[in-house]
Amino acid sequence: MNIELQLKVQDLNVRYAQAIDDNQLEAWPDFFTEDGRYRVTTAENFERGLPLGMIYATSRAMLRDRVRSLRDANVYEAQRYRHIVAPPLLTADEGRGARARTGFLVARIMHTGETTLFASGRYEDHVVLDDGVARFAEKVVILDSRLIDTLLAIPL
Amino acid sequence: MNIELQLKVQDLNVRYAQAIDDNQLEAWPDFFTEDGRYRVTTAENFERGLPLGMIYATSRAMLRDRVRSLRDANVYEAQRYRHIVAPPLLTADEGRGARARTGFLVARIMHTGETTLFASGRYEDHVVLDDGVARFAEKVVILDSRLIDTLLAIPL
Amino acid sequence: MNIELQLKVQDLNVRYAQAIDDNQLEAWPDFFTEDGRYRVTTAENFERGLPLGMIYATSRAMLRDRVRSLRDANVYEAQRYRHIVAPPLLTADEGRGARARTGFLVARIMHTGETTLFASGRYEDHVVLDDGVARFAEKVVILDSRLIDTLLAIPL
Amino acid sequence: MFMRKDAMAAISHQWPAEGLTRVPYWLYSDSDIYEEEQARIFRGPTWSFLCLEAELPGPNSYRRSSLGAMPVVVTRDKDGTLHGFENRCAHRGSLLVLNESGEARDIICVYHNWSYDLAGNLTGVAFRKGLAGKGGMPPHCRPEDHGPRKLRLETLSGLVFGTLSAAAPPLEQYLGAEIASRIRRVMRAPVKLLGGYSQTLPSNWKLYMENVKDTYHASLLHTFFTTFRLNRLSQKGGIVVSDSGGHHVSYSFAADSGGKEYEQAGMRAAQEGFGLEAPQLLEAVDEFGDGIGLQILSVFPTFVLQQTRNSLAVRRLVPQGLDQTELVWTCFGFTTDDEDMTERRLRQANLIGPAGYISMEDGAAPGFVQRAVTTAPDLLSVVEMGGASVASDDNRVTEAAVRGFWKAYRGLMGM
Amino acid sequence: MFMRKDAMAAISHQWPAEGLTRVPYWLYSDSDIYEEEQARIFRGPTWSFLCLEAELPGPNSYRRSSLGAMPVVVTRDKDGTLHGFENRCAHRGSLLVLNESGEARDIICVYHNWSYDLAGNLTGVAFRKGLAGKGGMPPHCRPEDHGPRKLRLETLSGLVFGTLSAAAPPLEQYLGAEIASRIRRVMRAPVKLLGGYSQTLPSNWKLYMENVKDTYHASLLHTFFTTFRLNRLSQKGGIVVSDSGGHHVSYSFAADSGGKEYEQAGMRAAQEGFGLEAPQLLEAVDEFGDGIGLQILSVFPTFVLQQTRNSLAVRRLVPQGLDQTELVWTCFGFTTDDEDMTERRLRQANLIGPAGYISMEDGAAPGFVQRAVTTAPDLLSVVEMGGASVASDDNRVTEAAVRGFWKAYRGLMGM
Amino acid sequence: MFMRKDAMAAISHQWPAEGLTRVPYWLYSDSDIYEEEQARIFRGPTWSFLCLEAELPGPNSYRRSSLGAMPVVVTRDKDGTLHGFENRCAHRGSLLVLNESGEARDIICVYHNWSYDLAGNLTGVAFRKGLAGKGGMPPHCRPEDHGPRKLRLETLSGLVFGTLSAAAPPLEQYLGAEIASRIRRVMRAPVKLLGGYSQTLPSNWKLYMENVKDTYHASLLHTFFTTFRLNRLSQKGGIVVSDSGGHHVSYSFAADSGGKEYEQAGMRAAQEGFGLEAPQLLEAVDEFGDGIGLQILSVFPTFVLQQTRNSLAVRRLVPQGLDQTELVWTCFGFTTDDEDMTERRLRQANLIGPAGYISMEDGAAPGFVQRAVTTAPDLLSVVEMGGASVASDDNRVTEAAVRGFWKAYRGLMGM
Ligand code: FES
Ligand code: FES
Ligand code: FES
Ligand SMILES: [Fe+3]
Ligand SMILES: [Fe+3]
Ligand SMILES: [Fe+3]
Repeated sequence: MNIELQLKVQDLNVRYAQAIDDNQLEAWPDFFTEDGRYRVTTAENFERGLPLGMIYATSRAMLRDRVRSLRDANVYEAQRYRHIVAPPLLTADEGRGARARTGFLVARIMHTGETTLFASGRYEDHVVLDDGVARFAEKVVILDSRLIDTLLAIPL
Repeated sequence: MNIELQLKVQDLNVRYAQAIDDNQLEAWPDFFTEDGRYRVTTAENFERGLPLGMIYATSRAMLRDRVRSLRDANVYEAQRYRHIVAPPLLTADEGRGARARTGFLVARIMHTGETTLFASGRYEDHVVLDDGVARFAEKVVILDSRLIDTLLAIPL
Repeated sequence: MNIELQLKVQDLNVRYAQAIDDNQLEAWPDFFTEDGRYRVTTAENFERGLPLGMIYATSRAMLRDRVRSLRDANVYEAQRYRHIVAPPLLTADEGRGARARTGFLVARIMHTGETTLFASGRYEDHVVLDDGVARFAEKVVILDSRLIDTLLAIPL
Repeated sequence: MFMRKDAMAAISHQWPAEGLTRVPYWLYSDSDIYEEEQARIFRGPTWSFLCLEAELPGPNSYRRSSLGAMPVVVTRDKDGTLHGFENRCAHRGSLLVLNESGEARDIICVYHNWSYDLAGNLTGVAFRKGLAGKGGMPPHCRPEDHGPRKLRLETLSGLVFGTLSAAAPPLEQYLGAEIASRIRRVMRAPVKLLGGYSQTLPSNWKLYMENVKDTYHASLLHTFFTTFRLNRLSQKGGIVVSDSGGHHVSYSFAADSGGKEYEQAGMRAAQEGFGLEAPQLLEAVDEFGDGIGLQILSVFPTFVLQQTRNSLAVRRLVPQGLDQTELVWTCFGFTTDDEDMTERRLRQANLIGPAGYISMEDGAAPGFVQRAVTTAPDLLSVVEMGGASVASDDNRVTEAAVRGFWKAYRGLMGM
Repeated sequence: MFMRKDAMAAISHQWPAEGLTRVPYWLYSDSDIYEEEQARIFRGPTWSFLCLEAELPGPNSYRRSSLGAMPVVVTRDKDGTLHGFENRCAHRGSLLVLNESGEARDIICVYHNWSYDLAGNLTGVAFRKGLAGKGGMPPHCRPEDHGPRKLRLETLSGLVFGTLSAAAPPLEQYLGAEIASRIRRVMRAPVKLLGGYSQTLPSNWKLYMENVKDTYHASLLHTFFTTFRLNRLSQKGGIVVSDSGGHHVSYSFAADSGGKEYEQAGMRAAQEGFGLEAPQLLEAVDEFGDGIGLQILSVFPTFVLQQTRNSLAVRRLVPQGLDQTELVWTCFGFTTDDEDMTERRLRQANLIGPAGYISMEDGAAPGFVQRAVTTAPDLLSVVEMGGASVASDDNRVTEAAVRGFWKAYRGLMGM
Repeated sequence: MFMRKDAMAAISHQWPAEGLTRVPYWLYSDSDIYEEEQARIFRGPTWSFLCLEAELPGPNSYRRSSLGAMPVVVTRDKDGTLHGFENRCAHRGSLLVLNESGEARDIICVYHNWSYDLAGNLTGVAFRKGLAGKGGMPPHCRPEDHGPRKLRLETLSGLVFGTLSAAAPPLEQYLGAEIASRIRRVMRAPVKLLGGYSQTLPSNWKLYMENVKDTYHASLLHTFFTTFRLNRLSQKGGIVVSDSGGHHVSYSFAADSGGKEYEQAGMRAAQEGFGLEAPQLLEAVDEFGDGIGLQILSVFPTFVLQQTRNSLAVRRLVPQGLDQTELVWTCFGFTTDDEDMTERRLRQANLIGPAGYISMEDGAAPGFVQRAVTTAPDLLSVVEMGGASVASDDNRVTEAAVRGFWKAYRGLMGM
């Protein structure tokens, strides 16, 4: 077991989650490589081999577009997330990086104070070292539930 | 503080949780030693010194029986769990293994999409090295609540 | 990345959470330095620069007073917490200690069995080595929500 | 003009002409019915199981329970006498007792410190005479008249029952001789508590009680049961239905007739059995000496006494709304048990409770009904296995005990 | 003496004199209205969308769906014939089918193993003749008469609709020629499923359907839409409203007239556009060959067929109470699609669904109304854009389709 | 035939003959009563506290508040004038303002961009004249007539109150001279906000207001209070009840008479005190120069102004259903405070709020009542401390202020 790598990937996950939970959306795309892929889907779609995602991006540029839309175009009530991310399970340790599977829970807190268990699932990640920095070459968010309460604005 | 052991036990917990959450029930008994003990009880019973469990097994064979019953005999709606397991607190580091106390939350996701905070509690584990592999010689699941919603099919 | 320190701070958090969840309130003040500060506030107050806290203590003695009041004076229904604390994000590693930011979820379990997602937020901690023992010189609990269900008796 | 459901409902709320072989689905989804049941059944002339005497170990102890949805307190006073009363203060109506159980010489309401003895009598009113001659309560005021409603209690072999009604017959008469003797059969020695747990059922309370009384489902819904031949309808056994209809016993003998009716009927439950890797799970002794391996007994409205081989339990229901009910389990043995017997009971407890091999389905099935019938309020449930009989029988392929439940229910609800 | 709301409500429940240009807010917050809608609309003479034929791939398959809040099962039998029926057992009313979908040659209720064929006919009653000559069901008993209610099914270009009512006209007649042809326009080839997801809407079902039919909000609520000029009211397009009023189509052509009405009107939605860093998101092909880039089509009560450029989806609603509704999305392409087309549909799926650039707001807006109008039951909503017309029009600055919804609704509710 | 609760309820809904010394429990569990209160009390001739002026710091600012369950907006326009109106759009009824507070020159509804000035006047209707001569709204249509209902606002020493009713008397007259002067006593300088938080109370809103007005419970429920002798009924003090009955003040002087009534009464609250390890928590200054250490003031229906030594707060209630209520706290000091005073207020804030040493119990006690009385709808609460008086008094062992609440309540509810 490669403790160094294990903790590096965990640290990436923690910083990723903190950035979102602290509303640092502008920093979000930088957790991905330039051509990083990001997809949010459901376990049901994933297991049935259906390709549809709720969010599907194939580059850091597409992630930046989404952030700008969330900031300037879309209408949604003020809300924040609280991610709790389990320690990653490294499923393969490749030369330039690692495959990691990581369970998570996300609580959503509305401006009214209402707190709900908004999402649960796992990340299927491909983490690479991008000139020394650990980044996601691919992050697939597989939600346990097919059901989203109201809407999904802030990324998971 | 024995970092190696700490992370070994944590890794065991993470793999244990992932196996259940990924519906790999057949792999579940192998996280225990041949004569491993598994018990699910409530904090109320535990603290009052009452021995009753909701599930009580004293061997890997009994765990395999439960898996087969869940697969072939019992009727319950399609559902999955999402475990989030805290880092373990090693309470004693014995020659062949360790005693660990670990907090956890489990969300339950029904096939309908409904997600609820299904269980919370702690694991009181006795982890041993079983020819090199870390396994549970005993795992006591102590639920904070005495209340189970509908039924408890998938193990915790 | 200082793995040793990282795990030391995480271990402190885990022991802190376990003490509370196991109803070891008398042990709680000892996780702080003699002049340790503890404050529970909301993200809304924190971000607007408003100083109000729900709980505000500036010494271990004040924490002991609160424990004694909870034990001997205040009336509240039997309940317990289950903390799940994320790995800490060390934001600064100072000579005598570290600044850590740590996400958490707290489930509350009433004696009736009712379990709810009671609190979510982050700890902004200043951890120091107090003759060899890691303790909180300051712990600020920043709740994501402004809303508390019924009351806040047990500390977070 | 728009015709309102209220009016329509009032009209449609008639029991179907077929009588007890049909049950209208509006009974499970009308909130007025729920309120009526609380008043007419649970606070009416019925006996509700409250707790085991063993749950009040010594003098000066108390525990919470309920009469339907109504919170009550059961106490054992310093002389060992049991008392029961509403968990509501005479003053502004706060819960009097907050903890599930404990020890106390008297009960003090936390809100304004009015005090009560363990019989539920108001004994003290803080500042009744005021303070320094000011304030306080006028002499003519009789807060005692507003005290918590007291329950009549009766115990049978360590089981504590209570009622609010003076019209309820004595417990033994309420139960009838046969039910009482079947209770005594199990409660044969002083109880040793083994533990407990609860389930939240996503259904109306009646759907769970019907499930308990439904001897027809046992071997069909619970396929572990049949697969491991722990019990088959083909085994010798039968049911007892009390004259009132409200109480029942279902029993079967441990031996298996080895009948092949299942395979012939070719139903889901008949998939060929496989053996257990760890059969000691089922190893049992005939502790009652009558060869009966399974006895399920119910007392109207919401009590169950269960013997599954050597695993013994009492269950009670707490309605929490139209479509939610709490099921409280307490498992026990006897003070005379040796270690092996205790271990046996604990091992066989794998059969029961929320994770029980032969009971987990009972937590879900009533909810399956609740979800399907809410949009069919004016349709009827068919309860005609075994014809229209509500009598005892020496076979269990009948719904007589379910019809018995509705016989008792209709009488109390005036339907 | 105290005058009760019930009585007052009965009085106030009259449609306002202004007719379809006003909608009273009590329609969204009265629980009796909700129950009435289930009976008069969803279980009445309307056609509800159930699923895509493609969701029942082969013979001996089934899937769950609903008629309003009523759970139903849709099956394809061994001959490939489609059937639909209530998901409720003839016996005690359990759900018959628990899984969302699957394969089966027959359906067996888990509770007592009564069996059904895929047409919903009761084919077997466990132990109907009893066991060893005892128990069982009397010959005169006809449980078949209590079987799950069967749906009339009709399909149109791969869309499966169902109704409980014999009074509902044939589907094509119910839709009208123009709506039917607009459906055929999209459903031009065999469907290939791409996936699905659902949303819980914190509002009454009607508020979401009004949102769908509200061509006025599109470019004002969805500012991504306007900012990126994906669609502007100034673009050529129009609406179709069926004679019944209940169904509608809204469409627009892909090209932009470049009008400056927004800037002139100086409204929030008009903030100057910025470009996308990754414009390939919007790269589309005119697959229908008519230049129409957006077509939203609804069928009363709760079906939506959507073409947003090359992103195609069907949506259906499941009312879950007065102020909660589930919205079920299924996205698809055609078996004739090549890889590029599939990738295009998946990329453009970023526009739709709970996270869609131009649809996320529709999950929230109906809830904004629900929360504001619950305390204004006796006030009126104003629906007068485009006057009082409920007719088709070649512009979309009108609420004609919303008024059409209420025209159909009032007829069915007898208001 | 089965007699329905509805009918029975209508009969039983009579106030008991004893008058204000008895309160029927159906008031806390009948959903029709809840709806009636919204119309007759909160939207009726009462003044609800909305916010502090300091919460609207500058021109062109707004914040959300509520009138009972009804969402409202309070604004300060460019001239500094305050306005209040319903948070509901004239068009289809969407919430107009989504954020809790903010700055804006005008308000634009997100749904269809209708715009309003900060007085709540509809100023713009998107595409009112249509687009390119098509669509739009007919000239005779007056959406302005459906605008959000406007509130009458009045402020008193920085407190903003509002009402929907023209029949409500001027605020000072509504309060009466004594209540008004007691408000002015505390609000003696410009406010500096210190922060806020909320609690969800598991009870009907009335149970919390009764708790606030209940001067009898203070030293009995809150044992920190008594144990640390921060306040004892034996201390000099008293209550003020307004003529209407609806408003009250409870006050006590900081000095302790050292009376031993508690020990004599030998009640739970009297356990011998122990000292604080960190007594600076309680170190206070007599900032109002009158020796009053505690003043709790309430204004009907749901406002509380609190001075606990140097810890100052306003509270307001938002009913969220029959048995759930939100309690909103805002704590403050004065712009004239020095650092020590601010630190003092923050330290003493440990006494109040959801975790407050002397207030945490108030979050739970109303819920204890709610849970116990729901199954006792036809029984009565006893409110006879201090007899039947609803008058001011120089002692606090009385429930006069609670009776006053019911006096005002009955008048408005026509009971
Ligand atoms: S409510 Fe019990 S003493 Fe007042
Ligand atoms: S309920 Fe379906 S078989 Fe009995
Ligand atoms: S609802 Fe406000 S503009 Fe239409
Ligand atoms: Fe059963
Ligand atoms: Fe839209
Ligand atoms: Fe109080």
